[in-house]
Amino acid sequence: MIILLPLIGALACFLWPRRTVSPGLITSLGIVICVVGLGWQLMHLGVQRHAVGGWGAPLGIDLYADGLSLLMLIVTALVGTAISFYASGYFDQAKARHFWPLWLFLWAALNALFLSADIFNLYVTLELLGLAAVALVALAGGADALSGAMRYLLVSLLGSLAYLLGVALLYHSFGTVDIALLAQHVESSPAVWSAAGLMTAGLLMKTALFPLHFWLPPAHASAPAPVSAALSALVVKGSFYILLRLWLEVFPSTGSLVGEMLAGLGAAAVIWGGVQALRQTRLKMLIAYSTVMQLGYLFLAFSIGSAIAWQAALILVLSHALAKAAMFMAAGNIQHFGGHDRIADLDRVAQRLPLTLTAFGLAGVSIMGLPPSGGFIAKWLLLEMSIRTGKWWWAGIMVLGGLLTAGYIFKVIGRAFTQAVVPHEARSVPFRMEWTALVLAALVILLGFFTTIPLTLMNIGAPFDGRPDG
Amino acid sequence: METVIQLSLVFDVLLGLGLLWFAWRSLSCPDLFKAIVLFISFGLLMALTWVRLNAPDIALAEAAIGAGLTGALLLAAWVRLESFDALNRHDGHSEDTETHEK
Amino acid sequence: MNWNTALPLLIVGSSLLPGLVIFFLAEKRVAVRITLNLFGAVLKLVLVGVMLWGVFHGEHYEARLPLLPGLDLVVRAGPLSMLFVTLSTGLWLVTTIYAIGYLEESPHRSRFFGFFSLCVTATVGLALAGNLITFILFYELLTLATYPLVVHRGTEVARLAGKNYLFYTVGGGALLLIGTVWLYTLTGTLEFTSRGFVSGLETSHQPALVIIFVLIIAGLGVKAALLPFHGWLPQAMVAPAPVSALLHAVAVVKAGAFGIVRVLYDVYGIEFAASLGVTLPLAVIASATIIYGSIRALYQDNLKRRLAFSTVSQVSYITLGVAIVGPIATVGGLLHLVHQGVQKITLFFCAGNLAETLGIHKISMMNGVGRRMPWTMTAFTIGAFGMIGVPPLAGFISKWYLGLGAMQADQDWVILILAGSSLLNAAYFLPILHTAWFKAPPDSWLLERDFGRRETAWALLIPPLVTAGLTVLLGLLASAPFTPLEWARFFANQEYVQ
Amino acid sequence: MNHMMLYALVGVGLFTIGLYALIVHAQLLRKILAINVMGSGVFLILVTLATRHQELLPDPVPHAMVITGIVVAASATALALALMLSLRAATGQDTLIEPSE
Amino acid sequence: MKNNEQVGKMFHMLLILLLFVMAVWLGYVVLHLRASPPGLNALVGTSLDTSGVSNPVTAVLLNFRGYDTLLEMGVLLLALLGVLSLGSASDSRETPPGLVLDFLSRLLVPVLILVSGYLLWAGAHAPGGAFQAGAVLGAAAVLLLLSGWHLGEQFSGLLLRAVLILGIGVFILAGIVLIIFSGNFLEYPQSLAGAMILMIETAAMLSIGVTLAALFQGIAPTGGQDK
Repeated sequence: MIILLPLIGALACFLWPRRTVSPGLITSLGIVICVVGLGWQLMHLGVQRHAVGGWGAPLGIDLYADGLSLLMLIVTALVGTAISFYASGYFDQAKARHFWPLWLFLWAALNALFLSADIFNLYVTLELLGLAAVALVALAGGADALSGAMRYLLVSLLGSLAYLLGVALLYHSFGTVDIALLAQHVESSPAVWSAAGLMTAGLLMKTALFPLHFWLPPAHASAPAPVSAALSALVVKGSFYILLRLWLEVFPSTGSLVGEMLAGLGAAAVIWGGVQALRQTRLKMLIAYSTVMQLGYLFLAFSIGSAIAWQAALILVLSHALAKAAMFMAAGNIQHFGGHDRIADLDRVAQRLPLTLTAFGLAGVSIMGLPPSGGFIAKWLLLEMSIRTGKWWWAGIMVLGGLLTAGYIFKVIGRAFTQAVVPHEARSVPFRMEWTALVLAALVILLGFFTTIPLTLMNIGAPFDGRPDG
Repeated sequence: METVIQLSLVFDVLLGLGLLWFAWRSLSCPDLFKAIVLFISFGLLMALTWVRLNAPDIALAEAAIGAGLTGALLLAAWVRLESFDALNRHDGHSEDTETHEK
Repeated sequence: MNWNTALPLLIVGSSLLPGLVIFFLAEKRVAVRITLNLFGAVLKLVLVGVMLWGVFHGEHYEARLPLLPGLDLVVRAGPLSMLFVTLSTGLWLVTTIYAIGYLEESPHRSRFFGFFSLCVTATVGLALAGNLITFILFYELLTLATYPLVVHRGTEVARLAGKNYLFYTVGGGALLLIGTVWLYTLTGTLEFTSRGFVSGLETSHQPALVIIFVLIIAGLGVKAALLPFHGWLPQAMVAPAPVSALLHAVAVVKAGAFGIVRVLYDVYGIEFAASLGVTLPLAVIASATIIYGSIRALYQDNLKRRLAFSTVSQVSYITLGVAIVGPIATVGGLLHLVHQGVQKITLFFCAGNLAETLGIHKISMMNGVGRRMPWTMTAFTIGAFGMIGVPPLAGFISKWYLGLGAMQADQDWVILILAGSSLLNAAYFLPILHTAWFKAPPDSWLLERDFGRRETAWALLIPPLVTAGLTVLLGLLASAPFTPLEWARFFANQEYVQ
Repeated sequence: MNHMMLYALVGVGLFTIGLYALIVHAQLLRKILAINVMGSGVFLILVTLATRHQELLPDPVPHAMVITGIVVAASATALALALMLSLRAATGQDTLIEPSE
Repeated sequence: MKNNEQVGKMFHMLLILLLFVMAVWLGYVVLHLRASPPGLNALVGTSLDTSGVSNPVTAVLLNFRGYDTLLEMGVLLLALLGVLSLGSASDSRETPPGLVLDFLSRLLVPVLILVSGYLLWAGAHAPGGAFQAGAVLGAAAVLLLLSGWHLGEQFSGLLLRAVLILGIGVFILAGIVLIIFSGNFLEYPQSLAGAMILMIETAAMLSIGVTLAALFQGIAPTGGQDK
């Protein structure tokens, strides 16, 4: 079971804090193997359902795995492993003993979340996810990080409560918390609307969709690099995944107006995030705002709403996860190397950390949506669908966003070539930290050539056909 | 029979209002310590409510964890805050450096 | 995976792999790097030769990689692509040699040559691209690969120039992209086909098609330095001389022009485009650019800037040629694609030599340089005359065809443009030659680098001489087999229904 | 629909009050209290709705959910308090601060 | 400046208004919820006798939705991890516990432990169960802490951490073993259900108690000035 493994790993790390690294890495590899196994199952046996405790919905809790969850699991496994490797070079003993259990808990929470088919169980996983993430952010210490973590915690709790209230309403109007069963029963009624509203609002908080993004940049920018990577690449995607599930399976009948609204917010996020990113003076802040922006793209799919648009969104999730993780790692290297992340005096990073800068650049290519990269494919599909469905304004937003992105990416890269006013003394960066970032970045570029693979994977069990095409 | 219903109704109304009132007070009263104490009593009222809603398990949990444990945590935290203040009053600078770099 | 599939891939890969390897080479491994570079360049040239032969004998080279359902990456060999591939491959070899000489002792050469190879990969890729999305892919790759070269010096000026370069090219890329996507939603295919694939659409789509055309051409026009998108080009000349050569002759500018040709002929189909009434405006813009560029060139004292503006004007000949609807003009335009490249690269090489050997950057400093560096200046002179269009040099041939074509398509006003621009060319090249040859040299130059009896390093001297020689040959033997002229005709015959 | 529903309304009230306090007050301890009040509100609704038909004894599933919820809330509170304290130690104030440039 | 104040006031009003609307709407929704949903009541009733316990809530917690509880204990442990990772920025100024408190704890702790034991046992058929019991146990430990007895030194101790993860550990273990036996995670064979649940609950209670105490320790000032 994919969920238990990291849990056990976490416990192990907690039990023997002296040597946390090895169990951590072993666990990561174990998870990868499990995920591959699951993938194999799905491809040969189709969708998987597992009734925990043998009771089955509605009484018990079901775990459910289809292409959608598989893809998310794969992303998590990929990025997660990378982060594990990176972290094994990043933290010193003192922090490591705290990092590993928390990180593995986080991973467990993510896997549990992607596999759960039960909205209350999802609530528990959300809490697990949130607490783990918060604790990890706080790991950095220092006023900024702590404040960021605190804000994050409050937001996350608020989100969970809103979500829980929604769950309560749903349960009491249909007597079940199993997604599939709900999907059969739900018909639109005031209760369902407000449930949808509450749950969506709560999840949007956690997904940091504009204008609920205010908490994200401080938290993501002040966390330790591997944590920032995990947060931006994976955690926000968790709540997005739930949103997707809910709107694909439970609430599709509840009108397309919401979709339009979400997409509108998404567009706003794209512009706002882009502009803010351009205005940042610190690298990690810039990357964090770029996350806000990229999340905006995802929500455009809610308006376009055809199966292809959803797939595009998922490709974007995939490539953004890889690219953004790579970016934060690169930023981490730069910070570790120069002792700061002020963009203005990056001081010839291009010469001194060629690998890191390459990683940043390649990741940037995908974030900008330039070919060849996963980001490009996703953008291409979104553009195509938005024009096909006659909603060309989204296309405009996307292109504009692309330009903004190019703006802030090259703002960084350009600086990396020139020499700073005050040259800094350089601290060497561990080999594996540079390479991990580079590998991730390379992956996202390769993704640009082999998009067909994830596309076929995510269509197992046809998760997208529940929805009427927009 | 009627009267019983009436009584219970009255009781419920009072309890409900009590809950709201305590919650409101504990969130609005200026003194933190008082706020915490109010919150704990709010928790106890909650426990009572659970019993009224014949959910004894929750009542127990609420009393033990919700009111008891959380209350203890809150108080402990409050004490620590106070002790910080005391520290600051003794030597008027806040001890850590992160604040100064801004 | 048979030979006909492998060959185009090999041609693309023959610069990609060396490039990637070079990135990870230590700075000191000069020998290895040089060998890799030359090996890649020569290998590519040979392969291209083979392919030329094959295509000429009706072989069909194509490789596909499924990108999305219904959308493939395609590299395919056709006359037009061969024309461009040959040009860029040939010039790349020369430029590589030149660059090796030019960058001796300068830092970060691994990075430089890495991106250098990527540039050529991109260029060849987009030359061989079999559909619009493949083209875009390499087009953007080209943008990304050239940026580090432009900012290579790492000075603040370089950074700003790079910023500017991106501002234009990325913007252009966006226009191109959105145009393409839109087109795709209409047609459902992006495969380049002779006489275009959009003409089939029903007339209700025509307004949309016009807008798309504008979007795409604007996107390409940026790289082709069409008015008003030419701003980046003169700025980008802060880059080292080989890079300028790359930008102006081998890769970037040419990529834009080439793209315009592609869109005009293999996407829209020239007749259809004409029927949409988009070709004439294009021709007019091109003409305007020609004149404007020449006039601006007149007032530059900085040699490379003058050359840059001259490029602005010269490249538009290509656009002009293909925008005049008529086979002969098309031939002229395509010819100029090659000829301008050869001549302009000569000029930039020479300019580089002057800067490297004598520290000369301004025309006003060139007094009598001809006596100090006779070979270089001879090459320069040939290049300049070619540009002006003096027979029997290459430039003359292409201009001749342009004029002929204009008459054939009874667009006589074009003749005026040609004549006028030729005069202007003369006006801004001849003074240079005059100062170089006939003014008395100063007693001392800014910096004297001594190369024994030679006027400068071999690696710097050979390339311009070679390209100058080419300029002459292309002029004299224009009608021999396998010359650009023949390929251009080959292409034109496909595109026009005689 | 019996007068137990009253508690559901109370729950809504608590939720609202909590939300209001959460937004208005800057003091972290206060925010934490607010969150807890909100939670209680939600739990109250969750359980009350289960007692809508008195004939059979109330539905245990929501009860279990609420117990889970209470424990989760307590854990979260603990973490929040710890955070607040160390934030206080770091910045010398018990409110949130803006990230420093 | 004054302007800002007014803007602030306006927003405040707006906020109140919005919240009010929300409250009214929610209230309306809650009252007009679809009448008499199926609920799981009947189902629970029927499967209760196979669940190994007779208290429906415990059945749901430990059996029907045991997985939730598993994760929930994860949350608890996680919170502790978080608190520990923050490290108590403690200003240890020792104060000897007041006599009363000392006496109180001597008196109460045994009682509390008994109570927790009872609650745990009762949980099977009457109100009570692991969490309540654990909480009481925790309370006992907290009392001990207040009376100056420190967990601090032992924190590095393997033993303590072992106890902390005992609950969830046993839970997971049981689950895995059960996969092997009955093919489904946490699917108890009828005959053993009661025993296993009790076992898990015991473990859970211990860890919960210690965890709560540890949480308190993490937050509380060392030495008990309060009360």
